[in-house]
Amino acid sequence: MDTTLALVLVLAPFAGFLINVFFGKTLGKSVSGTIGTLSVAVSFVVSLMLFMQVNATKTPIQIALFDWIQVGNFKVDFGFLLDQLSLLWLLFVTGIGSLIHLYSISYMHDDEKMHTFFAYLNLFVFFMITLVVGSNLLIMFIGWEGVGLCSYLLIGFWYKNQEYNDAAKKAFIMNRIGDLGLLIGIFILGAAFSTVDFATLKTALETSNSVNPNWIVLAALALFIGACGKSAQIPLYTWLPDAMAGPTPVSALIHAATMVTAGIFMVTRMNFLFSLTPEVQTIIAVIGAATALVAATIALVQNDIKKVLAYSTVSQLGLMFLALGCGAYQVAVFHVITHAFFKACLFLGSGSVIHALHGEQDMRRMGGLKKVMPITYITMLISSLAISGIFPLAGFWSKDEILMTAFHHNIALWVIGSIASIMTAFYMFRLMFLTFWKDFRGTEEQKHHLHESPKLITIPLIILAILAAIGGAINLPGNAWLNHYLAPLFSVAHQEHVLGTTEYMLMGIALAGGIIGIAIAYMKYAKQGQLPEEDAQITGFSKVLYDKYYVDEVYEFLFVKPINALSRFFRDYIETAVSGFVFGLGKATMVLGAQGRKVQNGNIGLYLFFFVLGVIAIISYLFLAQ
Amino acid sequence: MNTLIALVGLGVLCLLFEIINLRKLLVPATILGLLGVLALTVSEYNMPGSYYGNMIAVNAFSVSFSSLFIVLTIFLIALSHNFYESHQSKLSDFIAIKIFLLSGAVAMVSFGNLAMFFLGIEVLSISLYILAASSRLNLKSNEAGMKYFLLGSFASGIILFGICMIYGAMGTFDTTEIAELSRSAELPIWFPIGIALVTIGMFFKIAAVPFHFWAPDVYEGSPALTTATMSTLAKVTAMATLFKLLTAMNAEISYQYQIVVVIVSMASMTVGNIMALKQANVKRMLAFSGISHAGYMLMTLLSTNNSAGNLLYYAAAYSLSGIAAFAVILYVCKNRDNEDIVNFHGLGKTNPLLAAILTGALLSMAGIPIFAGFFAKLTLFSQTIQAGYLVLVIVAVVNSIISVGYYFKLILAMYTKEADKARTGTPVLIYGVAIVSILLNLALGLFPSLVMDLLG
Amino acid sequence: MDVIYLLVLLLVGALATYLSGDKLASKVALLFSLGAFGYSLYLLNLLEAGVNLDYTAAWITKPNIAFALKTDGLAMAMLLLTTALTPMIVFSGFGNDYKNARSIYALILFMSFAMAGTFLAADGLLYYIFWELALIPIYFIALLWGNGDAEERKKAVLKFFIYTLGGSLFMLTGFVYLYLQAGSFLLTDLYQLRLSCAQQFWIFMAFFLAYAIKIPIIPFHTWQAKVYQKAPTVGTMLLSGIMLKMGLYSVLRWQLPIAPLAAKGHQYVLIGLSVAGVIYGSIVALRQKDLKKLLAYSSLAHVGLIAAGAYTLTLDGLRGAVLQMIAHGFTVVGLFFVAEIIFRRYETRLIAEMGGIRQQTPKFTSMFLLLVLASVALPSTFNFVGEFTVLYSLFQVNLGFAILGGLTIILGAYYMLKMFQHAMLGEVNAKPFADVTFNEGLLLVLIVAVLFFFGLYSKPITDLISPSIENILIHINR
Amino acid sequence: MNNILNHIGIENYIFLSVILFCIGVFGVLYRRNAIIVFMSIEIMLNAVNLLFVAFSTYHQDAQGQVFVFFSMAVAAAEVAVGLAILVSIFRNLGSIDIDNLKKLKG
Repeated sequence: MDTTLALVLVLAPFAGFLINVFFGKTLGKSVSGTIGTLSVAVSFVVSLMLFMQVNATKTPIQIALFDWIQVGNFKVDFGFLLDQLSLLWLLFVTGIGSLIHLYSISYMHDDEKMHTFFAYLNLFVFFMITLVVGSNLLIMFIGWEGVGLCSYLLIGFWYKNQEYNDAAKKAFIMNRIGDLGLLIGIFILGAAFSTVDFATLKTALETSNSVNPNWIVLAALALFIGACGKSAQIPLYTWLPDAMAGPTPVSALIHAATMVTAGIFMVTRMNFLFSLTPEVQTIIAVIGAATALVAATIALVQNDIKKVLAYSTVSQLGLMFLALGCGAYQVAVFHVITHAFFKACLFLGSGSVIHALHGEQDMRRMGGLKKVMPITYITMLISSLAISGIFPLAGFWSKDEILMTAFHHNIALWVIGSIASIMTAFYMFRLMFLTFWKDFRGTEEQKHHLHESPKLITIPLIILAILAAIGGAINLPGNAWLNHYLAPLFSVAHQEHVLGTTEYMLMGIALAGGIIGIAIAYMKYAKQGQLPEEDAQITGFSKVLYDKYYVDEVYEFLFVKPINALSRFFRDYIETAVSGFVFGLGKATMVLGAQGRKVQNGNIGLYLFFFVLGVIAIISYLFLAQ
Repeated sequence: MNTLIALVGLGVLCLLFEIINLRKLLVPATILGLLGVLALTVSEYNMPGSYYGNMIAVNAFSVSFSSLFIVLTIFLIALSHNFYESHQSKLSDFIAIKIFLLSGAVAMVSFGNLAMFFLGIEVLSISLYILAASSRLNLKSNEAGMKYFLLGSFASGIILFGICMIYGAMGTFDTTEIAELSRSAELPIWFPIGIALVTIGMFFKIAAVPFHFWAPDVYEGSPALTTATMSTLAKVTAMATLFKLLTAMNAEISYQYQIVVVIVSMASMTVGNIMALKQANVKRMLAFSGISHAGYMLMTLLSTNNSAGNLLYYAAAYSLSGIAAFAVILYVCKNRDNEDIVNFHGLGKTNPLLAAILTGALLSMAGIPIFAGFFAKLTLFSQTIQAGYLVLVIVAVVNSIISVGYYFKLILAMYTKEADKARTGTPVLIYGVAIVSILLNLALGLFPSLVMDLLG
Repeated sequence: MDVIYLLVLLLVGALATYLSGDKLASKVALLFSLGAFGYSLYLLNLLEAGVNLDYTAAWITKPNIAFALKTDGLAMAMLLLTTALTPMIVFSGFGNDYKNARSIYALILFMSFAMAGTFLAADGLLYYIFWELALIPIYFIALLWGNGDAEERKKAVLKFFIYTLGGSLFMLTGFVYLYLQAGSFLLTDLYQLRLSCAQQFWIFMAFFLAYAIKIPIIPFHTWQAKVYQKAPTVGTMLLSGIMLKMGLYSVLRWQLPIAPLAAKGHQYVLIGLSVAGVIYGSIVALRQKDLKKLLAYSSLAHVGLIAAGAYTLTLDGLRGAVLQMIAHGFTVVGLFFVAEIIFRRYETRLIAEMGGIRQQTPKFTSMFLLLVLASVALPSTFNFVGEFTVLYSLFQVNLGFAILGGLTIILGAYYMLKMFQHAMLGEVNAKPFADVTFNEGLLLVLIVAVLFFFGLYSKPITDLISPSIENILIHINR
Repeated sequence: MNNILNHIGIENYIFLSVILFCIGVFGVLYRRNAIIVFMSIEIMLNAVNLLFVAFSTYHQDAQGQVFVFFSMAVAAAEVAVGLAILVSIFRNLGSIDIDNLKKLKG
């Protein structure tokens, strides 16, 4: 029964994918979209059923299908593990996935390749589910690379534009850098413990002390590199902003709500490993905090509505890693969920705006939309408040937990996190004011076509906005359902924060920070009506921020250019030299042959001379030399 | 012994055929006769004996090699029909000379006395002088004949001197007696000097470096069929004779002597192969290739007590592929001014069968498997490594690689260039010789034991 | 005895194809190659049932050479690779109108015969003969039906021939030396030899020359790119799909068990060289303008990894190498076929002259993309199974090797996606691109299906090869 | 005869023959007229013949002298062929200088 359910869960989106690939064109756009949505919805329902079951029984479901890979000292099953963590993840992956599929039916309706889009989207959900339910690191790795592939496909969905294709390629390759790390981590664990299965690995790690601790540290580090790649942390974060080249639902689903959280999922999954390695945890916390800050600063000055959201995502992911680094896995998971709600909502809302403006993404060309698009405006406003950490919306609770954890861990981390939060509030409301307030700044023609989006777009927005508003309820301080639910996963029991003065003070500071950020944005953009400068006029530090600290350029200069130069050098010189050497041997022989012909000059006298010389040489060697 | 007599008789008969105006029957009759002789020879395989006061000593070695020579001669005579089409009146002369040449060759491998050896080699050489210069009005042919004659008689002088020294040392020409005497402790220095001089003379005959200079010129200048004779029959005869000389007289092969052989062998391979790379004339190229093969065959001298079978095999493999190659060359270059590679352009399209045969022959010479040439080299290498000359084998291997360069030059020309002039006619005998010889070569390649086991 | 029929079938097939005339040749060749595939499946059945398929007959007494064939799991796997790819390669030629078709198809079957023989032979000399025999057909295929400037092609092909022949002659010398020690060329006898360290070193080097050129391992690879580029696609497929594997297979079958001490003593050098090939090949592939050359360098990188796996001398390394050989065989045949499909329509192999094809032929694009993904070893493709196992074995030797070898994951994705992007994506190409024909599509689907099926379920192959690999390891670690 | 050998010693015969032989060799090497080259070769052969006879006496064995007849006969036959070739060269070329024979080379 469980096996069947699990298979339905996994294969439903895959079936949707197959149908859309093979029959999508003939079925027509609406049918293809419906099938895509339904297949994910089926998964959602099944995950809900399984979730109920596990929530009640408290026993994870384990399913082994068949042997997949066998290496020397261990065998890898093709199997699923449905425990509290994976089911939780499944719920919001399939849930939000269904909503975004629904949204896409309308959003992509004008695209000629809508069925392809749904096929990719379904495939993504399939791989994401595989990633989540895999019972061992390698099955997870299938999903891990699979979602990377889908991300590649969807970022480059409009493949006629080579810049989009570049972005897609960049995303895939940067992910692969992380994947190599993950793979190395798998090797280390596999070699050390003869298994990569989560359950057995956990017991092995907890009981075995024969393994060199350095290896364990290395493994944790390697896995974290993998997480960095997928979850866009420093130094592998630059692909995510570029990934905004894909259609907006994709950004919402993959690059905000689900795929990019895979890193957090993996670290949480492997918490028993990371808990053993405080050094690595510190690294994670520092990198998380740094990413949160750096991305937030960049987001301050971006003018592309999706870019702002993208950097915001990177920044929020940084906060989650900060929590992970502090060992507060539940907190990170909590933020993942709330973030999924409000960030998906924000992306979809921005999609709605872009849709209304026929593809315009530059906030300098927007403004005044709140009158024409009230639903979009209100839902986005709720989400913005949530992400800014305004009481009592979901973001307040989760972010507050993170900051509180950081505060108890290290005050510097808390400071950084708080600054990032203030900035978040600022740039989010900068976005809101620029987009929805004041007057419209676009062309007349755009103005003429302005309209609120259709139902299929607004309904998901509304649902997500509601979730963003009340999502915090799952883990309120004092009634931490999530903490209890996840507790069986962690060997170290989570210390709940006792709500004392410090805690209330911290909450207050966080709330105040959010309000300050909003206030500054209000002063600047709503009250004074400032507009960001045109690209050419940006100067000073803003320019550095606007150009993203030139990190892309630095990478280009440090890695891409040298590799390409090396490639050209190898191709033009080394290859020529090596093959020239081989050819040279042949040529030298040929030259020898040509020169030798001159000796053979046809003169009998010479021939006789050599003859006699030969005779003398042989005779004297044989008889005179002794 | 009967072989020799029968051959001489056959030669005389050939001359008589002309007198009694049976020219048309000449070639088939001679071939039949040779087949008869072949049967006669083979029947002596199990009857070793010596005749005429050990002038002629028949044993497995002589029978096997004689049979090989007879087979080669059959092919050569079959090719004569087409080759001498425009000199019908002299056909019987040429064929008779070839038969006499064969008798010289047979004498060279079945001698029991140095006098017989000397006579054999002179009969062979004089016949070849005549054949080389046989295209009377062609200056190239004249020049080839003259060069061959001058250098050949010079070499004969050296051989004669060598024989004289051996005689001086031993007081006899009889190889059996010499072999016995050579076991005695005290040998006059003249004996090894004599052996060395005779060896040098034979180096000349097999065209080993540095006594090889005549070969390319003579091969190029001589009529193609004569070249075929020289490069197949004459070369393997000389090699077999050298081998036989050393074994029959039980000459203790000293270390220094072996070094000489090794150096000459290396030099022959290397010079032959490198010089062949830049040749445009196919006959000349094959001359150099022949020089390199002489180098390979010399390797058998390093372990004389068990390499007779290998030598026979190598000789057979080399000469059969040579015959196949020359059959194609004769066809392609008929009525052409020269034998340049240009003539072979496009053969792969116009005559795929002949092109394939020539390819096979060249592959065999290059030592590519399933052709006999491969096994020949294999056993040679194996034996030489066993004898402890690994360096020589490595040089030989490197040379095999070089040799592919020019063999494939010809193959490339056949398959990748466009033909300039169409060739007409399908002369049955040429096709027959080419096919039979390449098939024999293949058969030897697949079942080397057939030949290898003849001589233990 | 049964194995011989397979060889006979292929040989007769070659002959029948030649005799059937230009019109029928391709069909006859397909028929025979499919027959051979079917027959090898039957053999596989027998083998699984525990029937001993080894065959030994006396052939030549002096030197002592036997006609010995050994059909263990490893040989069987390679045999299946050969017989499965041959019909595909023949089939891929259906869309081409070859001059003198009967010859080329006969040569393909003949080459398949020789390669099958190489994989089966259990006598050193028999093995060598098949090994050389496989060289001749590919020489002519590349020479006569190749493309590009004739003079340059001749040069490239001749260089290839001389180079590989040169290498193998050294191997032959090695065999002769072994023969003098063992008194026979039989694999089993050679396995029993106990050579000294120095002897093993020289034998190893003699073999290494042959294999390093064939595989190729840098810096012996210079023949490869030019020949791949100049040969007709069927030839390139034969070369890259099967012939390269001859070298790799020989490393496992002959080189390592006969000279294990040398392999152990110089393990780091060998793995280092192979891994250097991975990185070098990947980097050079990055800036190639010609699609086939790019694939050639990618092949260089992949086989480098396979060789590295083999030289780890671990169970995983050897097994991963075999898995990866099979996976790479199918992938590379598919990719070269893709290049051919594009060439049939655009008459070019320059990536710069392609682009914008996706819009015109989505099905073809999907197939191409799947092959690209297989080539970069996406999990769930067969390539991943192989690559993972090999990298894992490298890790067992040294973490550094695993990381350096693992760079293939990144660099491979880089050059393959870059190529895919410029060949297929972008603004719609002005030149029309006819959709793939049924035949072309069928072949691509078949290859992709194989790769994904075994990617998810590699157990049959693993079970097939494991016992024989363990056996080889016993000889290595004796 | 024996006495003479005893008096003079076989070595001296050998030296004489070698000197004669070398004269022949030098003749072949240095002269360009084909006829003279032929004659030089004859000197070489006859030097050997002389030695044969000497050895024959030395060994008290007739075989050596018989061999001389063989060698003389063969030499005659050889020269006959050589002269025939020379005649046709003279007809074609109008000269018997062997330095003119340089058409075949390379």
